[in-house]
Amino acid sequence: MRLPHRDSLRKRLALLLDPISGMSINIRFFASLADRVGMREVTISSEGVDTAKDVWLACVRSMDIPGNARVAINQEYASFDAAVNDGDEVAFFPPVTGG
Amino acid sequence: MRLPHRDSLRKRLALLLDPISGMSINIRFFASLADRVGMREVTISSEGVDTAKDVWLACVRSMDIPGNARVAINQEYASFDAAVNDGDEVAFFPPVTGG
Amino acid sequence: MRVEIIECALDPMREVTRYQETLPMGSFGAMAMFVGTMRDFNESDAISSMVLEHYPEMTERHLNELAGSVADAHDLVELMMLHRVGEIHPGEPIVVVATWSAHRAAAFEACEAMVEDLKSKAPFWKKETLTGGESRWVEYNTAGPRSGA
Amino acid sequence: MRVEIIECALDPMREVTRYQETLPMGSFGAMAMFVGTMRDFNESDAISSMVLEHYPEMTERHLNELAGSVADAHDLVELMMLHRVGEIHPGEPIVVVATWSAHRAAAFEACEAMVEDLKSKAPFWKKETLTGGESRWVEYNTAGPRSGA
Repeated sequence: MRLPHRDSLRKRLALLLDPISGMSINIRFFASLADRVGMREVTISSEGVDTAKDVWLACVRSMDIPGNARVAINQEYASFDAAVNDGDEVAFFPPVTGG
Repeated sequence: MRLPHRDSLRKRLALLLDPISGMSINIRFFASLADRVGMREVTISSEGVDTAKDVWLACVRSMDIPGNARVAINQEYASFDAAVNDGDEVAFFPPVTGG
Repeated sequence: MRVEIIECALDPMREVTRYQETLPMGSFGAMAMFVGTMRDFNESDAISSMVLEHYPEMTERHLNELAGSVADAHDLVELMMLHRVGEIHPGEPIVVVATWSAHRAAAFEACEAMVEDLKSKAPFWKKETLTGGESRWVEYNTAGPRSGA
Repeated sequence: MRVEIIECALDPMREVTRYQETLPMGSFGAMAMFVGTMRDFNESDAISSMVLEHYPEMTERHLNELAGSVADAHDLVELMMLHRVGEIHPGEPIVVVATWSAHRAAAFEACEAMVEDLKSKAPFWKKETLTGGESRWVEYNTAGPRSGA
């Protein structure tokens, strides 16, 4: 049996963060950058967030954006000044080293 | 049993053309150029022959040197003005089409 | 066109041979191929293994777009691009790119363009484990052909 | 280093695989390979077979000098260069060049340099037989990469 309080909280969280309703931004970190910020994936409210840079500032308080960090919005490279919209996925990662 | 006359001729030919004694030039033609001149290999005396161009003139009377003909002296690319010496191998061929 | 992320062992020669067998015989005059293999040393250190992390949704999209744009830009008969992810050991192939064309210029140029992009833009990251047990992220890839470096 | 004129059927993948197995595992990070294959068409005509003539003494010398100068100019772990002569049919390989190096730039550049030289300087000549029975010498090779053509 669920506690009423927990259900209520869940509803409020869903309202705030549900990607379907378009009020949240999904954020992903990869490789050494994920290690440095201590997160791999997090969802934030899109309120007050206009650019990729704002996304970083909203969820990483412990460090500035590293000079060599890359950003992708919806799986495409973007600039830190690029606009971010509700429901977007924003990824931060270091220079790639595949191939 | 050999005929004395034939032996004598052979000796004189050897004296004239033997690459060891350094008095002859070996000439080779390849591919379409061999077809055009009607020869693949011929040996000439080196007398009066100073350059690769002289070699051609000495053995191909039916046609001028084609504009796209290449020449190699002792298996290395050379110019038609390059000096030819006793015992050299001179090859004429069209542009290569390998690979 | 075959573009794939591979999570298990990869045999480049076998994959290229098999794919080539599906192409009409005599339709191509040139095949260029590149295989990137894990070395057992990097920056003077002996390496025992490595893990290739990637950003799956972006990798898939990036590789498919890359293959499409290279196919548009070059006169190819076919192309293939396979890239490993996960744990890899020295001597094992990491990436294979192959191109088929009528003449050599298109095959070479398209092959190099894909390898260059895979090395500089596709979202893969190498984390290597030294023989001593320490592990570290590879920070940068070496420069490619004609980079002036 | 393996440089050879081949008078019988040639299986590039097998030859490269076998040669690669002799190299120290983990010693190279890049392998570039080119295979030139006989097409079944040329200048809009259907081709049934071809004969590759060469100047044996010069070919041998030229290929060995080429391999030596490319090995001197590029930072390679190994190289291989095989070239068919004699009668060849559509779909059959004519030439295979493979290079191994620590990083990709050397492998690509050396591979291309060898292919370019083989196509423009090595004394081989193709005589093709059309499906109608007529035969003709191939008069020129197509331009290579970055030739501007």
